[in-house]
Amino acid sequence: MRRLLPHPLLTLTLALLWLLLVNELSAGHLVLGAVLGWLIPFVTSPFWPERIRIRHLPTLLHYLGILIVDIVRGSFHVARLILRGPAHLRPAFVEVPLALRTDLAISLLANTISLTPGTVSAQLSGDRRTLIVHTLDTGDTDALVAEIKQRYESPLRKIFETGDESC
Amino acid sequence: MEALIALVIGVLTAGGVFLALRGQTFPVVLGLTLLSYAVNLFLFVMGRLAIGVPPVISAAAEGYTDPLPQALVLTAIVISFGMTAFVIVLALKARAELGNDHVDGLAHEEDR
Amino acid sequence: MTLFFAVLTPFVGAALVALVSRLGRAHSAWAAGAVTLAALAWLLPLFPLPFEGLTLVQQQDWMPALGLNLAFRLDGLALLFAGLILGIGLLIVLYARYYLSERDSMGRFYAYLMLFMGSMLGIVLSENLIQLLIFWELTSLSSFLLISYWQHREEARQGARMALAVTGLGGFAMLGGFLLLGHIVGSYELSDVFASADHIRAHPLYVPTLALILLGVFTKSAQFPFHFWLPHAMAAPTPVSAYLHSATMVKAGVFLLARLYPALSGTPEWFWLVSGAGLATLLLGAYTALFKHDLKGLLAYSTISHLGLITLLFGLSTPLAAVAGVFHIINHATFKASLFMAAGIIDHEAGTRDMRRLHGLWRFMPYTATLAMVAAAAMAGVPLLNGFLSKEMFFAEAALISESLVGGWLLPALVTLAGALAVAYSLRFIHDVFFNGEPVDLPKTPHEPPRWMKVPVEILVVLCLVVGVAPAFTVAPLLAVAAAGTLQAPLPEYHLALWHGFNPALVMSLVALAGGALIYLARRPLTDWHERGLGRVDARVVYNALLQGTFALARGVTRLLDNGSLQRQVFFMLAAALVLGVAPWLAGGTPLTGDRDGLPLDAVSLTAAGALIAATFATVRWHRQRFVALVTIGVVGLVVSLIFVKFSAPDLALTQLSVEIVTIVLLLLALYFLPQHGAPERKPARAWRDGAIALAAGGGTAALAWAVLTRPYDTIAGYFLENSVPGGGGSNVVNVILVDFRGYDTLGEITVLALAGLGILAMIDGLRLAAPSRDDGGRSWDPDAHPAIMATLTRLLLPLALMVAVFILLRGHNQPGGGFIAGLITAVALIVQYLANGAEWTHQRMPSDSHPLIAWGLGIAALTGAASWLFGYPYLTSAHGHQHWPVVGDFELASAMAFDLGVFLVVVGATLMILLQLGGLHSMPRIKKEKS
Amino acid sequence: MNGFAHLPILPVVWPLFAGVLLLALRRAPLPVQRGVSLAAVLALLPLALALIDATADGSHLVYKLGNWVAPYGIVLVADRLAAWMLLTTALLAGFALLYALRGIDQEGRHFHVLFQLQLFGLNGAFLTGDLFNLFVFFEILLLASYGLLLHGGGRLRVKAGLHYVVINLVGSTLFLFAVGTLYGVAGTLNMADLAVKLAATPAENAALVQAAALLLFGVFALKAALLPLYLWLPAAYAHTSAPVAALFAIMTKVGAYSILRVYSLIAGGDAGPLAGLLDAWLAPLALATLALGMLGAVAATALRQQVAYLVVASVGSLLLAFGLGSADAVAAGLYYLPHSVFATAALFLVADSIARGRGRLGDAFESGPAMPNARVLGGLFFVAAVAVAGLPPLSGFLGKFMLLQAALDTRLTAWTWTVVLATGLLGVIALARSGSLLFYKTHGRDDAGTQVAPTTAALAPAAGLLLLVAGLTVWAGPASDFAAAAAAQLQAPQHYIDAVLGEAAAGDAR
Amino acid sequence: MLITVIPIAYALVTLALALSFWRLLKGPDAPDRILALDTLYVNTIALLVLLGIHLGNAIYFEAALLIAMMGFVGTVALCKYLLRGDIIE
Amino acid sequence: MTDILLSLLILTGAAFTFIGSLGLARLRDFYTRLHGPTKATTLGVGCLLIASALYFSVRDEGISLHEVLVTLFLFITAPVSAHLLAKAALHLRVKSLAAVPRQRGEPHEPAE
Ligand code: NA
Ligand code: NA
Repeated sequence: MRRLLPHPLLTLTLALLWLLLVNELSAGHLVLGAVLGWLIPFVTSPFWPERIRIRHLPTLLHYLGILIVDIVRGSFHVARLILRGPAHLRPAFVEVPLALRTDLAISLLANTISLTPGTVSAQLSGDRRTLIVHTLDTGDTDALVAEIKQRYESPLRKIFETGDESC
Repeated sequence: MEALIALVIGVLTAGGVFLALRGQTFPVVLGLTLLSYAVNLFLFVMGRLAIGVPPVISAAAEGYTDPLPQALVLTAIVISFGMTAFVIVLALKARAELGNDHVDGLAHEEDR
Repeated sequence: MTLFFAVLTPFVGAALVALVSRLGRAHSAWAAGAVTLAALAWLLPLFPLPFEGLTLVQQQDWMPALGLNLAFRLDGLALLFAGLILGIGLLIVLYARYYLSERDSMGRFYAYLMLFMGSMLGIVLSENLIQLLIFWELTSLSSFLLISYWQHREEARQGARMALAVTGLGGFAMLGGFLLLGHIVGSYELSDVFASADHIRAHPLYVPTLALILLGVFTKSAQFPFHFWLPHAMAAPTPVSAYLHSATMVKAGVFLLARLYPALSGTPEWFWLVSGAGLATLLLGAYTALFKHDLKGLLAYSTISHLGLITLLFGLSTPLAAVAGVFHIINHATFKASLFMAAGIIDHEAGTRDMRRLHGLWRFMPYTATLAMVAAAAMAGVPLLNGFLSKEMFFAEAALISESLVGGWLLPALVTLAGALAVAYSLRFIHDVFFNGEPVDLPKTPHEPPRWMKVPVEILVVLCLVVGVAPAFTVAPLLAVAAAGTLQAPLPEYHLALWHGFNPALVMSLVALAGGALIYLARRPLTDWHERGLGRVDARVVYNALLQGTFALARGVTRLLDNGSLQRQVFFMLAAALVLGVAPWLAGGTPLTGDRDGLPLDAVSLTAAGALIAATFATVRWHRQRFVALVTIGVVGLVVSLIFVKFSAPDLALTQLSVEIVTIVLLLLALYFLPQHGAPERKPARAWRDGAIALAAGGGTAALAWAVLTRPYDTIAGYFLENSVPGGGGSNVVNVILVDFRGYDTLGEITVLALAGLGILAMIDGLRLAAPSRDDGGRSWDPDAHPAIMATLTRLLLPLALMVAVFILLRGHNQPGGGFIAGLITAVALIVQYLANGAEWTHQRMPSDSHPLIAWGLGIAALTGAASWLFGYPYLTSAHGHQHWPVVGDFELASAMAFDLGVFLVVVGATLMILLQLGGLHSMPRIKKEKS
Repeated sequence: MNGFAHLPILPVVWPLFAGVLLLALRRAPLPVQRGVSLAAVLALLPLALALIDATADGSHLVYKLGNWVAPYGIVLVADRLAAWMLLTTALLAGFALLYALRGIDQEGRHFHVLFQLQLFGLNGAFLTGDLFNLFVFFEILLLASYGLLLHGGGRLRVKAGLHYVVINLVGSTLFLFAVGTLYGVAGTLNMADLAVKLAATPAENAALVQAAALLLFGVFALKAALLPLYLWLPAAYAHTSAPVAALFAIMTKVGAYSILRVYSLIAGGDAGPLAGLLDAWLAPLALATLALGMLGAVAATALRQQVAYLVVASVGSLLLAFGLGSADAVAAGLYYLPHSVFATAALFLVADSIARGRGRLGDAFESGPAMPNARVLGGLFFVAAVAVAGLPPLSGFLGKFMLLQAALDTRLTAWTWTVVLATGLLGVIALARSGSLLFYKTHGRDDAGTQVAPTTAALAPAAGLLLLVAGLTVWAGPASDFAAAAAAQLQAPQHYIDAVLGEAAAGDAR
Repeated sequence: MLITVIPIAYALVTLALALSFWRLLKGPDAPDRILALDTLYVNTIALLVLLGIHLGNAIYFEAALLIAMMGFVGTVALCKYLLRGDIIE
Repeated sequence: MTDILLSLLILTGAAFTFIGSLGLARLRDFYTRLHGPTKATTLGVGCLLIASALYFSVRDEGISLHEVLVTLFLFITAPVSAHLLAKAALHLRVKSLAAVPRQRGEPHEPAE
């Protein structure tokens, strides 16, 4: 089963995306989407060394909700900062110590940071324990670090690394 | 609009020509790339300019632009891509064989 | 075709002779003799014909439409020359057998000799003038081989090249002359030419025709001022000299004078040109011969002089003079051949030809000396020998002509002077060599030559004597038939005898004999005077100057144009394009702007175009900051795709976008190994010039685009729009054109791509490039080769990108997309994996060899096209139709889709091959090293 | 459609199939690859002969690719001229490949694939009846030629290759500008249709189409190596490997062919702004090319460079014949074309053997060691030199004779004669000097270890090419008759146009 | 309403294009230029989407999709070059 | 109603697109400039894409959701690009208004 259907979640996602792509819901495209959804992961499975396991789906959905809200919020925040002008900015680099261990989770955290209010993840340390983040305007760097860890890192940890056990 | 497109083609050609006449391989490659943009645009607009009428047959279409130059340009783009790739690698090969990146393999002060 | 076979025999024989030389030295001599006899055997049965007053013409079609046929002619003149060529040829074969040394290759010598003999035979037996010219040039070529036979000697090589150059010049001129003659007559056949003699002489092209032909004649027969090559040709082995300069090569010129005499002679132009050159040559040759210290040099100039004499005779344009000319051809051949052979014997036995060292040889070789003295006497025109007879006829003609000329006394005086000079140099030949004291340190002690070496000389000397004593019983019939063949008319009244009574000719002969003796006696002061003055003048200097001038000119012009600079080539190309593109407009009459209405401008377009123009300028301005130039050219590509989008070409936009990125990746890959900053311009003026060219080119294309865009046009586009769905089974007309209407173009296009991949692979194979360990700013590279965040997320993107590729591929026939774009998307998606995760990581996960992709792709595309053969349709005929599958439903299936799949595979394969080869340039050698 | 109906496409796709097969066989044993390659090339000969036979009666074989009717689809048109070019190519390719098989094919990768695809490009260019398709096949043959040119690598080869590639890229750009303009005015790409449409061009578009047609001429002139666009040739031909240089003997002829083909159609009639378009350009430039090419041959410092310049000179002669324009002159050119291809190719092969025979010195014009097997090599050189110099009795002379004769009725008689005859002499002088230097002026020391004696396998292809020259000489009658017939066919373009477009008129769409 | 909104949107996006391009020319550092190019790509997507709505033709969607993909690849490659020189190693 | 929503989305999208680029043009160091395009522009395009989806769904009376794909793509890639750009800028020591942390973040050894 594992060999024949290496990534069932991906298969589902791809089939769905196929329907989005063709913009059409028909029997033919359902079949085609299913076939592609199976075939592409099958062909590309060597590129996916570790199986992505969602350990806690509700957290994921909650996380996505937060993300969307934060993106919108962040964008308005940045827009305001830009319109106010460069003179009022207090940019800073902050170091976020990481509790996450898997590359996927770290990468998703980095992406989340970059998409949300005024922060861009700039550098991951070689030991993958620290993420350097650039922030556009901040007064309190420690508070920022704490917010990142609480708001994004711990749900990600729950979704991809620990699941229910540690939470 | 036609004048603007003609101007664009002219500028691309001029830039391409100027760079193609340089003495080192890299700008020559850039020049050839610009020239291929220029000629692809030129070939394309030989079907005249038309907005919002892509040559895809549909009931809703208000008309179609001339599809043939588009097909020709597609072929031309692919061919010039192959050619550009070849000349880029050849530039490297020449760099390895001639010892520098001058098109004639000359040291800088010997530039002809 | 007997005559043809006779001519062919020596050519075939040449190969035979070369082959048998492997069996032994003498074999090739025997074979050469046999070949000569065989050629003679073809001709002998035909020899009676001219004596019966018949002319034999044999013809075989070759290029009949052009008037060039294999046509041979045997008349009196041809008979005489064929006899001389083969007869003397036979004697030369015999003589050379003993002359050549152990070191000389017999096979090569005789093979060349046979080639030459065949060529000569071809000249004299030709009926067709162009064919004659072919053989004429063959004599030049084969004589080149003969003269340069002793190839290790500088003078042999130079002499051969000089002979070839000078006679080659004449040959090319003569080709022109013959073409004109053929143009005038309407045929190249001699019979037709003779029949049109009056027409020729009256034709406006007569003078150029004559001049061109005479140039050929004069160069070949070493007439002044083209005489200088002949002495240098003496670097050849003496048998060659004996053959070439007595009976054959140089006689080809006078043969041609005789041959064309009926058609061209009798005009003032002929008279002045021919006899003028002849007289000058006669005098110059005789004068120079007197002062030559080299035995062969003396004979060479004597030959020049006698050729002048014969030319002068033909120039006089009277039938009798022509007869005398023919007679002297015979006589000169016999005595000159024997003299050369004698000189060869002396050289062979004494080891030198220098007359300042050769004295008193009478004591060592009395028999040879006797033969040489007789022959030399014939050359001097001493009575009882053949030379006397023809020379007396010559004097008589000169005297006769002088009566009808203004200042006519000059001609007899000059020819008598020439006669005296001939006597003087003949005397010198005899007296200096055989008497005149003791030899001066000769390399060898001379003695008589081997028996068979003397036989040819004996035969020739006996001929001189017999003809001289009893011409009427010996040479008369031959002369008559040859003269008749020359004149192509009834013979004039003449009488061959020793004694014609006391007449001006006899007086001239006697004056010449006496004067010659006097000149010889005064030779020392004369020699001093000569060597201070005229002796320093050498026509060869002019020749060499001309030759060097030609070489210098050639080098100069070539270097001026071709300096090995690519920039110049591109400049020429662009300049040519400008000239060609602008020229038609100069005539006026065509307005630049047509009367088609244009589209209105809008702000977005203006901004985008502004960005494109600015980015182009930036690329040009910053082309030395190469990375920046890459970014700016990226903008150009982006705006170009926007233009495609704007003007209803979504397929183009997609293609342009994908190609753009792959190109940038390629350029980045290359930039790693190139300097990241270009060197500054060294010649500012060059930039201005190029700027001007660039502006002109830009203006030109803009004007061209404007001119077309403002004009209406009719196009075949309607057909594609109408037939795309019903005929091609697709609603994306551009795609249907690509895979169906013009699928053949696409087949070619993917072949180009495959070729690019394969060519690049072949080019990179074994290439080693040093990878810079620091960037241009001196910073070492970031140690993190594959940033984790990039690596993880690009892996996530791969399935997504592949699905997009499939989507684009499948819908291409009906909506924007298709195999090409899908292929590029796939390739890019895979390349990103290399970018993000590294080559090693990626190679472990997918096959790295793209060959199968290209082979399958090309194969599928090509075979899809061929499938239509099975149904009797032309290549690439498509089929399409509706399919209905359960659950899936209705869908359209077209063979063009298979073709597009082929396109897809080739694009993926070739793009990957190109990028990975380039990407592996640095790491490849490392991996190889680890393996070994 | 009977079996022969597919004849025109076969010489094109055959090498393509062979190329793909060879690509698939890239790991197969060498003899297998070579065998397939050679067999594929040899098979082109009967195809070409069949085309000669099929077109001999003056018919145009029109092949509708994809069964789309002209001018909408692409058509192949086989006439005498196309068949003539195909035959020349097939013969040349066989001998060039044979020479490569002595090991040169292993000096780099994919030689045989590139070789086959080169033939694909060449044959496609000779047969197409569509102007844009001509561009596509130009690109195929160019890219294949880039690969072949660089095959084996080396400093001078790479430099020459870079120049060749860049200048041709500029040329390709120009091609597209020209084709684009023609399409923008006439709205079609089929050459026959273009001929019809352009002849009817109104006066207000005259200069526009003339400019486009002249730009196109510039492109062809570059490929053909016409002054001043020949500078790429000497280095490229002199520095590539011998079999490639030999094969390239046909490359310049593609340009010459295109000039003949395209302008006999679009400028061949009496009407329209293009009538007689090239009269003012082609012949004078060809004369200058001939002169400068021959001067280059005189100035050359190495044999292969000299031969390359002789190729330039031969281009001059050829285009002169085409430029004079009369049926006789074109016939002379067409007769001369295969001759010059075979002769220069043979000389390139001989030059390679000479260079190998002289060791380190190569083919430089300097006194060197005596060559092993110099007698045979010298003989071949002599014959090849006679052929290339256009000396009697070989076909080069006959071609020159035809040309001079044809020039009699033109306005350039004096110029043609002077230049042709004078350059003939220069050629003789130059080649006599080379031969004398290479074969005669030897010094005793030999360069043992670096000198390679020519084997029979090395000499046979050159000898074979020279036999072709001899064949052209012996059968000059039939050959020149065919050339004259081909020229006559070109002089009457209406037949071509009718053959291509006639079926459109008949309404046989699909 | 769309009729008034779309020109305004065009104007804003066009201005965005111009500003991004200005940054691309201005630099001063290579990352600035790459960022500007990347932004130009995204601006272009916006422009295409607008064009699609304006002309009522969904045919420009693929171009937008492709720009999204290709723009990313370009940016990654350019950054990788700055970081490592060798982009495929 | 749809029209108003559509107009709002379009205007918001265009405005964010503009503001993102404005930030790019206006801010004073690379790191601050990076924020504009990364967020504002992404959201801007997102709004426009949603507008497009809405527009075509309403017009063609069927759902048009393929725009979601572009949005998804952008939201995955834009942060990666931003991260790489920041990384490159740090590597090149591009001038920064904020104090650049001691390069502890740099790995000690190559990843492979
Ligand atoms: Na953020
Ligand atoms: Na690499």
